[in-house]
Amino acid sequence: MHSPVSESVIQESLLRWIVLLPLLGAAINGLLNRRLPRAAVGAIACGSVGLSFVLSLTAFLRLAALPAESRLLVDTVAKWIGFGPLRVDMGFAMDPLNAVMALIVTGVGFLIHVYSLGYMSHDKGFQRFFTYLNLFIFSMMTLILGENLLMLFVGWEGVGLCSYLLISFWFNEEANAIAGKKAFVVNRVGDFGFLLGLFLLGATLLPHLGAGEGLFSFQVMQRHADVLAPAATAIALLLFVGATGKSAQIPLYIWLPDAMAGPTPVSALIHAATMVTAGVYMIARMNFLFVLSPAAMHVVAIVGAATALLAATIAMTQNDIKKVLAYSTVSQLGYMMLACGVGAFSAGIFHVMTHAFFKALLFLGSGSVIHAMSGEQDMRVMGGLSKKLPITFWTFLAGTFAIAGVFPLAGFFSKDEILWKAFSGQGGGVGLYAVAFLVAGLTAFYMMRLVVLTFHGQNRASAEVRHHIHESPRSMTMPLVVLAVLSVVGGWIGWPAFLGGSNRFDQWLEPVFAGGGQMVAAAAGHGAALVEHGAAVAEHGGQALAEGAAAAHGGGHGNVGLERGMAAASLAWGLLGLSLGYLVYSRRTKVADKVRGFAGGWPYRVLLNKYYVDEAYDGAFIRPGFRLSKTVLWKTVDAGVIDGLLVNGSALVVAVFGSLLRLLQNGLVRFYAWSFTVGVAVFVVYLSLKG
Amino acid sequence: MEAFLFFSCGALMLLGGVMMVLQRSAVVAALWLVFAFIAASGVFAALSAPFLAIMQVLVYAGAIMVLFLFVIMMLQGPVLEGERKRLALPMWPAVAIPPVAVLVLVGSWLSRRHAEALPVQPAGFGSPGQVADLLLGRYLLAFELISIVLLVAIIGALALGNRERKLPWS
Amino acid sequence: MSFITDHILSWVTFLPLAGSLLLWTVVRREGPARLFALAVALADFVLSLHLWFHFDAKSGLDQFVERAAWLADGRISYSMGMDGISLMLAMLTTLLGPIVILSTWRAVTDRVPEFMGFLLLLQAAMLGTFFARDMLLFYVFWEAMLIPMYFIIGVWGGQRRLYAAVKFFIFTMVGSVFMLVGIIYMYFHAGSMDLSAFLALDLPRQAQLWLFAAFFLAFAIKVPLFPLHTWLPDAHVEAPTAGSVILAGVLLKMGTYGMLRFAMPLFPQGVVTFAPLISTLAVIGIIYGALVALVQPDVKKLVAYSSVSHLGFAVLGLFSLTTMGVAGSLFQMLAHGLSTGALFLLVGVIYERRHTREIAQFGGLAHGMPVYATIFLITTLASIGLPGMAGFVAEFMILFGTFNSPTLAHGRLLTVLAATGVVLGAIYMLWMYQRVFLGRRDNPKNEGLPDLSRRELVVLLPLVLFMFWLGVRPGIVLDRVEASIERVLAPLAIEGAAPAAHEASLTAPALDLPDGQGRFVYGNPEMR
Amino acid sequence: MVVTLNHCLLLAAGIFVVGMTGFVVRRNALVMLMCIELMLSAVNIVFAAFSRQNGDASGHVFVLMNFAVAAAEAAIGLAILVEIYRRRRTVDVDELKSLME
Amino acid sequence: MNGFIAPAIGDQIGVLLPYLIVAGGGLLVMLVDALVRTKRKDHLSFLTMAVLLLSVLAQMRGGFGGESVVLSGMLTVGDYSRYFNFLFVGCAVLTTVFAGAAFERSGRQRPEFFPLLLFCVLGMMVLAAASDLLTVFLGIETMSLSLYVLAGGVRGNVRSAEAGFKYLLLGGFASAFLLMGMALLYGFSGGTAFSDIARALAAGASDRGLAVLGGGLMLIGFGFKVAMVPFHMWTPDVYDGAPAYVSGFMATAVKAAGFAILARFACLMQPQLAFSWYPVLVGLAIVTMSVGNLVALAQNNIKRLLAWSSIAHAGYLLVGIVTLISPAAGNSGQMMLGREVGESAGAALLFYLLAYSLMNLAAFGIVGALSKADKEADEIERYAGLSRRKPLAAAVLAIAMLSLAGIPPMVGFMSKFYLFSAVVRAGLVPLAIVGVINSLVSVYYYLRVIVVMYMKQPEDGGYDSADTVAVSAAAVLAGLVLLLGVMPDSVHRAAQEIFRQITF
Repeated sequence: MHSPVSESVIQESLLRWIVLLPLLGAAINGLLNRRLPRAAVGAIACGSVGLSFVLSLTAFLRLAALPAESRLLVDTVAKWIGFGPLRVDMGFAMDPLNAVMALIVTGVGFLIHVYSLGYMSHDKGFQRFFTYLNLFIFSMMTLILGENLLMLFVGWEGVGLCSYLLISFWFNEEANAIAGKKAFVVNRVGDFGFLLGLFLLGATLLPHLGAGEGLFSFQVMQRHADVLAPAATAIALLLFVGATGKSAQIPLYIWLPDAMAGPTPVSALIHAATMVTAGVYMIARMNFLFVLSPAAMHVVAIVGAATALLAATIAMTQNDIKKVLAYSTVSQLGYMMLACGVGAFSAGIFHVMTHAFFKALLFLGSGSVIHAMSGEQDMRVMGGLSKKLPITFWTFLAGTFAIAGVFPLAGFFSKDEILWKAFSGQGGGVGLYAVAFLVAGLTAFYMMRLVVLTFHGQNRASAEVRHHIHESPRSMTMPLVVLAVLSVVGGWIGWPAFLGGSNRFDQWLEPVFAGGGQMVAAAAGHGAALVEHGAAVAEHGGQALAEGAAAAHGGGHGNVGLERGMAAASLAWGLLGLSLGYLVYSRRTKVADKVRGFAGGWPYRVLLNKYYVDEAYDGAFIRPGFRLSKTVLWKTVDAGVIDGLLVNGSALVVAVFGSLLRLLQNGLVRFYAWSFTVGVAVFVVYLSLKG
Repeated sequence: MEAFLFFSCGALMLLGGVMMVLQRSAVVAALWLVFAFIAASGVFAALSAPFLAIMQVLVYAGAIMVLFLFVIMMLQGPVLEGERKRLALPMWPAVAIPPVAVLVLVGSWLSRRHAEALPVQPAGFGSPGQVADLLLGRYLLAFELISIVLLVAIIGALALGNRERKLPWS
Repeated sequence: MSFITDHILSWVTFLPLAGSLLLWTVVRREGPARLFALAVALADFVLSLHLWFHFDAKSGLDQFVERAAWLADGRISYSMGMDGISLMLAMLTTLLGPIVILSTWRAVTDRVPEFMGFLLLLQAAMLGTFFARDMLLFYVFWEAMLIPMYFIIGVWGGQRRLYAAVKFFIFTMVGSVFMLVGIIYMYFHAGSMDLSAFLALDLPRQAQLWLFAAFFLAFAIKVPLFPLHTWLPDAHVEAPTAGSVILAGVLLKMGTYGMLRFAMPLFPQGVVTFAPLISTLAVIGIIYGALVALVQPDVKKLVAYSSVSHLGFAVLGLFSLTTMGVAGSLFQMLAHGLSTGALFLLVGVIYERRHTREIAQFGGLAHGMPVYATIFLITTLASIGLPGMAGFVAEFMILFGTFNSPTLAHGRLLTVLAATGVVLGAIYMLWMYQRVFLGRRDNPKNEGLPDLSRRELVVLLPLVLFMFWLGVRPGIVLDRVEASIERVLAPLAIEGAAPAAHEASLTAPALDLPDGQGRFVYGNPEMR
Repeated sequence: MVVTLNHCLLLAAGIFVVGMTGFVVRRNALVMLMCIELMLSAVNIVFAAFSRQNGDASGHVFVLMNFAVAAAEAAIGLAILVEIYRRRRTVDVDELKSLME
Repeated sequence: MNGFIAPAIGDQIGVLLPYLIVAGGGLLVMLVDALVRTKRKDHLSFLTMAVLLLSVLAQMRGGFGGESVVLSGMLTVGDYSRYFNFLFVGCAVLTTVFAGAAFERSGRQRPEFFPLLLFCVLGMMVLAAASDLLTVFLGIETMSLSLYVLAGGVRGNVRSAEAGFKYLLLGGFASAFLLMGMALLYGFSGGTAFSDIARALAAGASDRGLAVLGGGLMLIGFGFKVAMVPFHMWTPDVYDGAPAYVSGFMATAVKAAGFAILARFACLMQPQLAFSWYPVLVGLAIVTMSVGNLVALAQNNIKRLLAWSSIAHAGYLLVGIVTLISPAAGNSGQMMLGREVGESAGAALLFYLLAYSLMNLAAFGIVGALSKADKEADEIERYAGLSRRKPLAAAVLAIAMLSLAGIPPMVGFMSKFYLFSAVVRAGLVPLAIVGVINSLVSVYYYLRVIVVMYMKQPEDGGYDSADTVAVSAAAVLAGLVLLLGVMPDSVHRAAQEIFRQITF
């Protein structure tokens, strides 16, 4: 996929099984449903995903064995849509980018499957749950491994569906069902943009296709990227609308916090680790297109940064443990978007990976807590759990430090790279950096708040609940441990150069994103884009040296000192946030009281109520929409004007005419004769005038 | 002579007709009609139709009108309550316009032509013999059909007039 | 066998008719009547498989042609033929036939033989409409469809069935009578009722506009296109389940089929002139139908309005005047037939159990009826065009075709607006699903309702299967219709240039007429 | 003064219209029947006049047929009238209103 | 003037045989009635049917094709008249069946019915073959006088008497206009034969005004018979008051007879007078259709409904007449085309009349079959649930209604198709559009009957007994309605052939 012309495409029919195995698992569990014992269901579900992970790993290794320029495996299954010039294949492909994604998804997915065995063990919908979960993995893998944008869209919608199903898994509660629907619908709004982007892309590309070239194939699109240039901004923005839906960015982030209504493993898997990163993945996948449009990139970066800040502020006030994590996720996704927006795709994907580890860990940890608290999610009644749930506590703490960016945990590396790129990347600058930096501190603060409220001090729950508190079973703690380890060491693969590493992660992905850089260079060579772009870059920082090509290579290696300084600053800032969180929420100091006093005022209420965004949407779109539909369209236009006035009205007019004419038939012979004579008179008058 | 006969009888006939319409009593109306029919026979005579003139008196004034009078007598001379009242005034124009229009238009339309005198036909024109020849020759079918018509009238009258539910012969 | 295969179209068409006649005269008892009707419908389906397997996908020409002089010295003939477009819709019809009959096994207990007879009669008329290649024959079948549907709604329908039945009948008649005048008018210019003769006609622009309007009105009412749609919700709500299924599944497609087969190729000038207006109406219909569906308190009415929205897509695709849009439209017809047909079947299932369709009466049904809820959900998703299911391919191709349309000046704007229908579709369907199936089972009447019976599963599974099959392998349809669509659209000369530049080519449509269907020249040359 | 065809036609028209008007204004069924007879005699005059004008006696035959038909019609009409009178005790056509909308 | 003409008649006896059979049959039935004294009168209806069938046989004996002028021009016997004779006889046979069944059910015999029916048929037959004003007049009068009695002669039934009397009064009134028209036309042409008129018209003889006015007045007379607005007002009252079997006969055979002579007469006058008549007739046709359909919408009585529907159908048929004499049908140099248009219009007219007779007779037949001695089954609301109580009767009535509404595959559709085809062919597209809009309106009230029968819950007091014989006969008609709807070609072809032959 990285090479513009790929003569050396390697067929690898392994890929389809990576995708299909979970589907098979879902099918078996779904169709046989309650006829299977629970153990078998669990085995099939975990087994299929595990096997899928193994296959991914195999494919990954095969890929790694190839020379860097030709790292591409293709598996074309069949023609999907073929009509005239429109040709879309059903097929899969694997290159370094989606190999990473595949490993993350199947790997983390497997762990969460295992975790769910314990978490859901007493649930009535055990089979259903694993069916959905497997179906999700299938969809997600379709999304990731899909050979073309339309396949990606299939997966995209598929994960949306699974998300819907799993959010409203406990559908007995109307609220859960509403949350599920909200997630789906908001995603559909995003898909609206995605679809239009597809159309515009297709329409632009279609006339230039060669024989046998699939329209939306990533390879083909990349090959013809030059013809996309004129429409790149529009296409990119439209696709980004899709991404804001899936990856919970402004303005479509509103569904994700509500999505916490689903079982916690779902939150961990779908709404933290995998699905929500699909938008980031899609943008990274389409990097060759996005880089053609600095404007679109800028929008992506700004939206990402804004989302990160917004969500982080809200997260500081939430009392529901999962809500905090959810806003944290939104915030982190903002980071990833920011990374993509400044051209640091690999940094974005790196953060996707590390975030998958520690956020899955955090969610699963919170799940463990909730499990222990008999389903209670409000942190205000928790506290003091560290002793009773030691494994949970320690792993959770690891996750917290990871997300806070404590060296040398995973989060540090990815976040630091993003911060650096926000400053130095294409279109990056002080502004974006400042926002990202602020968010990093806030993140540390609210995460510490969460830990303190949950694990520190005295337990505030009722006696009965307190009585039941116990550590989770092995199937749940094992994944926690694994993820905790990954959260710690997972970032080392991207050990940056300025700290003496070689950033293997960046290198691995480099072929994928290099093409995009070349494209920019090529496009820039053609026109004004480079001039503008170059100027923007120059304006924005001390890194005036960063030339287009260098930027495309994922950042220069120039200013190691500055990089180190900034990394140290962010580390310090993160630690400050953590300390502050600890201080404010564990010890009643004067500072803390002041902060609380202030926070109890209107800013607190605004944040607690999430800036009233849901209410605003409700008032601006939903209510007026319903009112319009019901009173105007249905009752007035449909029933009133069309049916009442036009249809029944004309019928009435006819009927009235009939009734009036009927009155003439009064039974009087003389009247009949009279009308006869009138007829005769008319006849005679006419004929005598004419004849 | 011919002209005198025509105009005088024509005028009388018109008079008879108008009087019939204006009379309230059915008996008197019938008598005025007989009067008009007799005048009509004069008109026929003036138009070289002697046979018709005779038949007019015999059949129409004689047979048919007697039938009418007989029925009127049988019904004890109905003089209708309703007809004692004049037609409401607003109705007059509505009733009058069609006939007046017809009359005016046809009249004005006709008066522009046929102003020459009727040709004089040879003697024997319209005589019983000539008519009989036609009736039994060219118009034989009509002759036969009229018998059927009369038969129908007989059957009809019998069927309608009988109080029992069967014909006299049944 | 050759006596069947030589006249296969007639067999497929008239077998159900024969069945219905027997049902009215001989098979008068309930049980046997059901079995007999099912047998006939299945036999018809089996016969139609012959069409499927012996159809030559490469050729866009009519196949299995049958022709016999009928009236006026053969100028009006019994002329049947089938191309890819007809094939698809006919297969949909014969597939739905047995399903519908099976679905009424328990629902209809009153006058069963008559009911089954009407169903079969309806099937015969629908198939005839798809196969007819003579305009009068087409018209006869077209109108004949009304009668059984009228009775099905009127006799076996709900509370306001009389109103609905008459409304259905009159609405449809309003359009078709003007079409009849149009057909007659063309007949005397073409000298023959044969479709090919009509196609060979070269009418002046003014005449084309009027004729197009006459034809289009008939089809637009049937579709139904906004604002001619108000008969549909009434008819659907009042019709018995079987009636709704056929109505949504096949009957509505008559409109789009007619546009594609007749209104568009016959009057290129009319199409070019009216396409902007029509596509705008189609888009209004998409959004309007969706919005009104949103606020319906009755499940069936909601699905009915969703049909307005979905068929708006089909019309939009047709008048994108691109082969892709048209193919998408055809695909939409099939997809809508499957998904909405299934939805009506599902609504019927719950109606049989609860005798109400009011959404407010339900809630939490998924608790007691998991299988039902699952199939309902799948169908719902198919209806809202989830990728991997039939509706997606259709909507994608329609919107893509419209987006790319060289003739529609505002095609892209329309696409944007129409795409909102995709969002709205998700809203109203899922909201309905949520209110009916999710949440607590508050209403005690909803407790203890039996889940889908085996028969109901047998009825629904084929449809579900096809929803997936068509979504994953759209090629089975697209490959078979491509040549036909190109041929049908040939008179429109839609190579992408401005239509005005095609005046010359429009006046002489280059058609390869099949053997025996030469052009007819007839009548006074001055009048032509 | 000579008799012209015009005179005949005008006379006939006059009588015909009188009959026609009478038919419309009179409520007595018997008189209405008489009015029809009057109109028929107007027709007869036209026939006779044209016979004379054209020298063709077939008009006379027509008139004779008219007589017969008029008689037949009167017979049947009166018979029905009697039947109605028996039941309704009236010959006022305005009271024959059992058949109306 | 040359003495006796018996030999001439001898030559023509073969052609006249059907007429003689019907006339003699009427006398025979009378005689048999007088001589055979039984309570039951079945034999009369059988005898009537035998007579009618015999006349059909006699009709066919001479073969088809060619027109022969017989009885010194009084009659023109040809395929045109044969076609109508078959139609009349067919209607009469079914009326005999319906009437016989009605008598049987009510137990009240009408012995005068059968001879009068035969004489009525004779009048119609004469009318259809008439080629002389006098024959036209006598034909009409024979028919009408019989009908007055048939309609008004139900003893003990005031409504029937009132209907008969109203019909008679207005019929006589109309006859006067007809006669006046004839007189003027006679004056114009100097003879009573159609050939005289044609000759005079062709010669551009003396006073064309006489012909215009005379023709116009005759048109009024015919218009009365076929229920043309505004000369239609007797129709609903008479159909309502007369027993159903008579109403059915009047709506079909009588209307057909009226149109038989109207079409012939229109053809006769067409070449020269079309321009004077044509616009008036167009207007009257439109008004007739519209008034008929509109008022029918508001009916609750099925007989009145059918009456108004028959007025509406008269409007459609008038459209056919209009087409027959339309400018396109025979002038302005387009002779070839004109001939074709005329032929297609004429053929459509003939076909329409046949189709209309079939479906309308079926409808009236069912109404009659449901009627009882003292009460006709005329309230539409009381048809509720008929489909359950008497499924066959309901089905037949439904088919008749659908056919009247012009829904394929019933013959009503085909007849409308042929008719509007001719109209469009003559270039009168707006007229065709008015026609189809009208038939659209008509759908509503026809459907209403079906709605009541099939879709309304049965209530107490619904009609629940039907005469089997009558229903079976109506079912045969319904079968024909369907059969001819699918395969109308042979009849239509024959109709075309007939109009190709017609000469004046």
